[in-house]
Amino acid sequence: ACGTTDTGGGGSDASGGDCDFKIGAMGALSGANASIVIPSVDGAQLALDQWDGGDCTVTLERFDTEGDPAKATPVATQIAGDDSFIGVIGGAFSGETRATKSIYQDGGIPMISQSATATDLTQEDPVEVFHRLVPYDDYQGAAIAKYLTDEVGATKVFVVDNSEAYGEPLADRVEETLGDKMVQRDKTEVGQTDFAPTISKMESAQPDAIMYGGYIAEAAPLLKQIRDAGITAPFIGGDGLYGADFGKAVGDAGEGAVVMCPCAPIDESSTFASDFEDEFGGAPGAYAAEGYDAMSVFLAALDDGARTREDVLAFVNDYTGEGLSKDIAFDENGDVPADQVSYWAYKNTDGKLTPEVEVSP
Amino acid sequence: MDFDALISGLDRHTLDGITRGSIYALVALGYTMVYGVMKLINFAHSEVFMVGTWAVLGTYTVIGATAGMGAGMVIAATVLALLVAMLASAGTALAVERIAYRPLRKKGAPPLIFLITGIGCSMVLVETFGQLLRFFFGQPFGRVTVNIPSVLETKTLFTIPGVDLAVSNTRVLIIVGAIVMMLALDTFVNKSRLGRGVRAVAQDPDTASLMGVNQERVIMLVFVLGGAMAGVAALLYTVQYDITKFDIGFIIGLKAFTAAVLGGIGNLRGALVGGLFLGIVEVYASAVWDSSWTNVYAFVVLVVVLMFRPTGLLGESLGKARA
Amino acid sequence: MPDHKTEGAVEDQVVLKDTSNHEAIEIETSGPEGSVLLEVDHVTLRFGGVVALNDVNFQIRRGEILGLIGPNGAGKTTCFNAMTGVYTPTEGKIRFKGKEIAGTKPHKINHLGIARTFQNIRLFPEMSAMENVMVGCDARHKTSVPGVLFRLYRVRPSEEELPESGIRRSFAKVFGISRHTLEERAGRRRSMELLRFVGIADRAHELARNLPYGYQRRLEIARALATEPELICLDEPAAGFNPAEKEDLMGLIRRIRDLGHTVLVIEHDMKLVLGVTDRIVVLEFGQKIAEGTPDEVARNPKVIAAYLGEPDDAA
Amino acid sequence: MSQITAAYRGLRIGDRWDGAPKPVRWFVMLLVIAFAFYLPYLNVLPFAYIRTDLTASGSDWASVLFLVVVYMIVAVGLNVVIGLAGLLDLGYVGFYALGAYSVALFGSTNSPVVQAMQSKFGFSEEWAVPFAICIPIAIVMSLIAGVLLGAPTLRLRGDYLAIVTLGFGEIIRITARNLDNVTNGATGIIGVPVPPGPEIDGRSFFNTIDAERWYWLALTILILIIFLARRLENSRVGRAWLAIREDEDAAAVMGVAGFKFKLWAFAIGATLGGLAGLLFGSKQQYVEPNAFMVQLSFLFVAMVVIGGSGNIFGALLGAFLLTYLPERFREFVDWRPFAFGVALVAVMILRPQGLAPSRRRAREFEDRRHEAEEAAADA
Amino acid sequence: MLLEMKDAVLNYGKIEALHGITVEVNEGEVVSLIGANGAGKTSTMRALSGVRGLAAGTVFFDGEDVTKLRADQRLRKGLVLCPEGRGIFPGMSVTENLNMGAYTRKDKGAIDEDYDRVFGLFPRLLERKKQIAGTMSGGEQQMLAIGRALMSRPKLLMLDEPSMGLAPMLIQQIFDIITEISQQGTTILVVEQNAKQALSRSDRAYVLETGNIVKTGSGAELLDDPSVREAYLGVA
Ligand SMILES: Nc1ncnc2c1ncn2[C@@H]1O[C@H](COP(=O)(O)OP(=O)(O)OP(=O)(O)O)[C@@H](O)[C@H]1O
Ligand SMILES: Nc1ncnc2c1ncn2[C@@H]1O[C@H](COP(=O)(O)OP(=O)(O)OP(=O)(O)O)[C@@H](O)[C@H]1O
Ligand SMILES: [Mg+2]
Ligand SMILES: [Mg+2]
Repeated sequence: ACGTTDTGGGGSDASGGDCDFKIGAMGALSGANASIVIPSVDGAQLALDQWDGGDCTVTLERFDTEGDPAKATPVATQIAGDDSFIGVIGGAFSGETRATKSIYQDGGIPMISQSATATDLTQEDPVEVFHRLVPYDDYQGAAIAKYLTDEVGATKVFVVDNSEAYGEPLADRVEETLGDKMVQRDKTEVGQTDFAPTISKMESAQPDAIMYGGYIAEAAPLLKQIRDAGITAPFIGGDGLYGADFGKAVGDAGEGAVVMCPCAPIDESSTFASDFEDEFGGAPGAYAAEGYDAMSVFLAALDDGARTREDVLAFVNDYTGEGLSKDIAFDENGDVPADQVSYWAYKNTDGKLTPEVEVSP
Repeated sequence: MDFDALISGLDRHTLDGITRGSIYALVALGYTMVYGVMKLINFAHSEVFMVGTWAVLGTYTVIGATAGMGAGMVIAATVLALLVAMLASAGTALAVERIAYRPLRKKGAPPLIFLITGIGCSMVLVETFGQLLRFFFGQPFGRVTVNIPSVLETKTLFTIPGVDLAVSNTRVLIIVGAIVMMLALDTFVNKSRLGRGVRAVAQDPDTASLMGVNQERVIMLVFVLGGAMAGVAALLYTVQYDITKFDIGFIIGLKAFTAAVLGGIGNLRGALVGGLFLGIVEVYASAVWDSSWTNVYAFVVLVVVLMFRPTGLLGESLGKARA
Repeated sequence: MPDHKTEGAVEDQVVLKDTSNHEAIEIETSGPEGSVLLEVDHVTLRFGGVVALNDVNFQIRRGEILGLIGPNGAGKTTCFNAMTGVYTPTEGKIRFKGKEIAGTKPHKINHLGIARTFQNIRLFPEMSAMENVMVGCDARHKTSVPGVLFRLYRVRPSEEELPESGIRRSFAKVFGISRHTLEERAGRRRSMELLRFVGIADRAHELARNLPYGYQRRLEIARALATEPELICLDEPAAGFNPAEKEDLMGLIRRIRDLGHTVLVIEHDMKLVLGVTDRIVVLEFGQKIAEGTPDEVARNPKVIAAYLGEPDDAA
Repeated sequence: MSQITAAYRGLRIGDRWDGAPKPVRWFVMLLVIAFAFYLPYLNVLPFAYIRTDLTASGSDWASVLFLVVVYMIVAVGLNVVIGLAGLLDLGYVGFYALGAYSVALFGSTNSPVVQAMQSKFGFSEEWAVPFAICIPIAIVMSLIAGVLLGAPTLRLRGDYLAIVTLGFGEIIRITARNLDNVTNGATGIIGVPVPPGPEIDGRSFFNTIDAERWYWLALTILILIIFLARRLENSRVGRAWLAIREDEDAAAVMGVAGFKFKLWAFAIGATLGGLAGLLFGSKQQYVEPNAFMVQLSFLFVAMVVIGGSGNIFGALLGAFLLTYLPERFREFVDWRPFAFGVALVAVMILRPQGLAPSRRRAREFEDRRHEAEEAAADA
Repeated sequence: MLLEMKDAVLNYGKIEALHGITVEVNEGEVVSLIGANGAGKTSTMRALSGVRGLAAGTVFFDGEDVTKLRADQRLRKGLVLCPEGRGIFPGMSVTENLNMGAYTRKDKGAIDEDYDRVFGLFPRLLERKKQIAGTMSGGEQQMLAIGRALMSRPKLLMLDEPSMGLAPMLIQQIFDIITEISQQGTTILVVEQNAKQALSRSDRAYVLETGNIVKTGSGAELLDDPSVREAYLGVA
């Protein structure tokens, strides 16, 4: 609240003017889930590096929350209390976003999330400052269901989730959309590796497709055990499985598994991909493009002459423009407008996720 | 709630439960041995197991083992991986003993302190595989899940007549492996001279030394044996689940510890009984309901058992002491 | 061997009263001397195949010192354990002051008025001698956990309990003093007295585990006395004592009785047993084989055969 | 390191403190308390380096202080259970969660429980149980949970209790996560109420921005709790706990109602855990099950032990260091858990009695160390 | 000389329990050590057996410097202590406890002989072969502890208060056994409160007072010494 003893950061000698700002990026930069967040922050950094701000100097401050809401609140209070921050990229996860968005609201500081997809963030309890570049989970559930029925032609889907804030509502939504095309539903846990009870349920249900709402760590052993049991039904998961490590984790058993993601494929030959590679020594990972876009929106606001939080917020609210990930605009809740929502099905072939088909829910 | 599913698939669920429980049991041995002798919960034991899984991966990578090799190669690779895993785990266990426990023993610290250094060691090991090694070696280390090649491909080995239950080679390996190791260890501790030394130290270290037992050696032995069993568990685990990850030890460790207590911590056979019992309970309950409550079933069963048998199913044995 | 009345090295903040007549630690008994205090009524106790007590029958009368002797493994300690709630008899009844106590929890039995020492010393090793005795005193204290926390239960203090200084004195006069404070003070005073009584006050503030064996034995007695028992049971109090120390112990046991406690003592040292007890009960293989005055018992051929062996001047 | 400790010992702070006259002690105590209240504003340079918001990605100082104090309350509570009564409770987070969930379940308009009450009794959509009533609810809930958990399990010996309590913590978390129509499941509950207070600048007194007010509130509660908890130590209750720890059977024969006292320890610990959880949930204005993982229990235990179990000030110190240091050194993002683990091992090996042990423990420990050292003099 | 401890100082924390004592035992002797409670008898035994290290001084056994050896290493050389307070393994059966006595031995046949010898000496142990030692009566445990010590076939057997807690008849028996073992060629060092018995059966004895040796001489001499008689025999 009162960080007047300023020693670090701000750091540009050329500043002088009144255009010396910071943008915070808040998310799990360490801990088990860091690999889902770091690429997006790197993407934001890339956007900043490529920006020619003229008089303006902007720094990107990375705040680690370990994805833990309890650790995110002091961070949010800090950002909200420091006037040199004019925008926040994040929160990366829904939980920390839920915990902090009222703080940012109180501080009047605009947020653009690259990856928080929980439905309630905008649909049940919207705040003005919150925006996101990814469509919320309801769409994804519908998209997966649509893929299952239309592309796979499934009529007996077995739905499994991981009982967590991400997997469960997603599976709920899939179940809702599928209606009686779902044969059975089962719940598992994060950290589980033995799925025998679930497999035996599958064996008796004889599904013609399997949908899993959860993360890679559990999807890998689950898939292996499904295939070991001789079940060959197609396997499809949500964006929790999207990531370069999916192929490495699932191995041979994962051949042909499908991952649904709101992220449009990044052309490997695009300048973004190569720039990213040059800068960070790897292909752009999850939400790198969204991170890039989020930063670009804020930078555009500064370009537009915005110099206060209110200005930036007003600018973001009305922003429309073409982004790397999609055409960017926010509806009154801060969401991607319904007509902009689209999903891609990626198929795991030879350990790589390759785009298969675009699905609009 | 679906009791029909449980009843109709009882044979299948039992087999699943035994498979799951066998691995718990092997890991539980490490807890139970250390506890029996030193009255301390070796919190780092879960990571001893985790290191074993990486050793398996390392072995396969180095010798280039993959799925679909010839039978002879499969056996050779598996046996090699087993040995490496046992070595790696035993070495880790020993290192933990040396670094985190021995200095405390020399200072006569109370058990609670050992618990904290154990937790500390566990964190260090987890971070080593989740962070430090990635820093030096890059992939596959890091915080992501890594696939371990199915060197031993799952095949149906035979079908139990009557119930028509197909039993795969991996399951046979796991169950037989666990039970054989357990019996071997049990025989060793109960019958051999060194084993008697272990039990003597468990009950009264001072007097044991008066009988000519070298306490430090016994403690080392206990960690090595417990670690080696975790190594065996690690191999069997990778055969069944095909993955590893820096934090894979935590949940298994928790369950194994529960199993050890369930069977009567300090009692080797208790570890087997506790492990199998826990595995079966979990699978049965998950068949009737679902797996999101697994830990709740496990702990409720634990509490119920302990209420009626306060020292676990088989009671304490390595170091039972009552005036 | 320190004198029993040594005050020397002890510097305790508690003001000590003259305890030469030990009135402060005298207890109230609930019935006339000579009446039955505890009755072991046809008690049998089995451990699997081992019959540790077999239809044992005897009584302890108020104010006496009763000896319980017998060969090793005769069931003496088991008898103590049954009386103090550690074991429940398989058959038969144990009545204390006419009330059946078999199956009652050990701490409840203590509250009823039985205390004991252990054959293998069981002090609280990391507590000082004084604190060990305080734990015993606490058995008679009434302050509850909320009472300790909030100290709302106040007592009007007597003149000598009032603090010296002005403000605190008037405060105590108006609001009283919490029962907890008073009990705490009394407990400290009594503990010190008891330590002096058994003769180990010079090491009151040392950890129990660091005391020599003989001190530990006496500390156990002090701790048991602190619970103000009507019946105190001593399990081989002289084990590990040399003859001179045993002599002292005999005096101590007599003085305990003189304070109004009834004493039950297990002991293998015949000189002590014959010298200090009023009556003796003899067990062998869990059965009572004799009962009577020391003289009668010492002459009883059964006892000689089972226990004493040929008369020996070492006895 | 040893020089520092030697110098510290040379000062003999403890002895001097005890030797000081009462008014002096009172005065010093007041100064310390006053300083503690002033801490959020501490901004004079050499001292200000303890602030956590100096570095670029630092976090809000007052919020960190608040969390420190909440964990201190936890540590004081857990110290009663572990340090005084000697019961190893690895599921303390369960009570913490209960406290947080109680205020959320009854105080938030987003809670299914409140919504059910609204429709049942025809209350308006704005209605929820007032904060003032949520406090006793939280306390009673955690107290009941403490007793419910304690009653069947306190008869167990030592480490059996550890695993059962650990299980309890997990059961609470999983239940909160799975009972969607009671707790909102994994999504958690938002809109947890805050304590009432005057409105300032159009914001309620306790809001998300002015964290120092929360800190003051928690600090006041903490001071009260310390005052009460200190009373337990040197009393018949403290002695009974110690005796039980040493030899439960012998204690019983000496008239100590072991079970009763252990249950009390559990109940007191549970209450304080619940209270801390309540503060946390209310400040956070959001609770979700994943905030209450088992690892947090281990952290709590580590606080008590590192500080020096049995001593309230040790527990406070432990809570402070283990909460504050990771926040202060945020810039070492990736290495924090690693360093944390190394620190746990190193501190305990260098100073197994804890950083600030109670005198009794220190003495016990000295004794045992000599013994062990001599016994091993030859090895 | 079989055993020689010179100028031994032993500390417990800050307390010095032995102030530089010298104890010698010759091959074939029975030596006893008497003294009041807390005199340091047990401490002497601990120092000799190696359960605790010395702050100063040396221990020679069989001509070898064993000062730096651990208890288990000394045991292998034939220096065996039957500790005070019995120190049996409470969770092991009687047989297993005896087994532990023979822990370092490999001569199967001779071990079996020793079993028979111990069971011959203490028939109660044979009766209770399978009982868990922790549940035995105090005296039974004492028998077990002595029997177990014998199972090590010691060169020098040290007994710390072997008669404690035994019934009169058994005490007699224990001393007879001590004499018998000694006649079979084992050297014995015994700590006893039962000074009369101990002195009358020992070749030599030491009197220990608060950590110092205050007297030494043959058993008979000390039995006649008036100050010893007064302090330890209970005769004025
Ligand atoms: N828990 C138990 N389980 C089995 N047997 C037991 C148990 N407790 C005692 N016994 C047996 O019961 C018998 C009586 O034991 P007790 O301890 O009462 O003897 P004692 O008369 O006190 O002998 P001592 O004088 O040697 O102490 C013994 O044979 C003992 O082995
Ligand atoms: N573990 C210990 N820690 C501290 N002091 C001890 C310890 N053991 C013994 N002492 C002290 O050392 C001194 C000698 O004790 P020791 O046990 O050797 O006496 P002892 O002659 O065997 O007496 P007893 O006849 O009572 O067995 C005593 O003053 C005792 O308090
Ligand atoms: Mg007895
Ligand atoms: Mg002694």
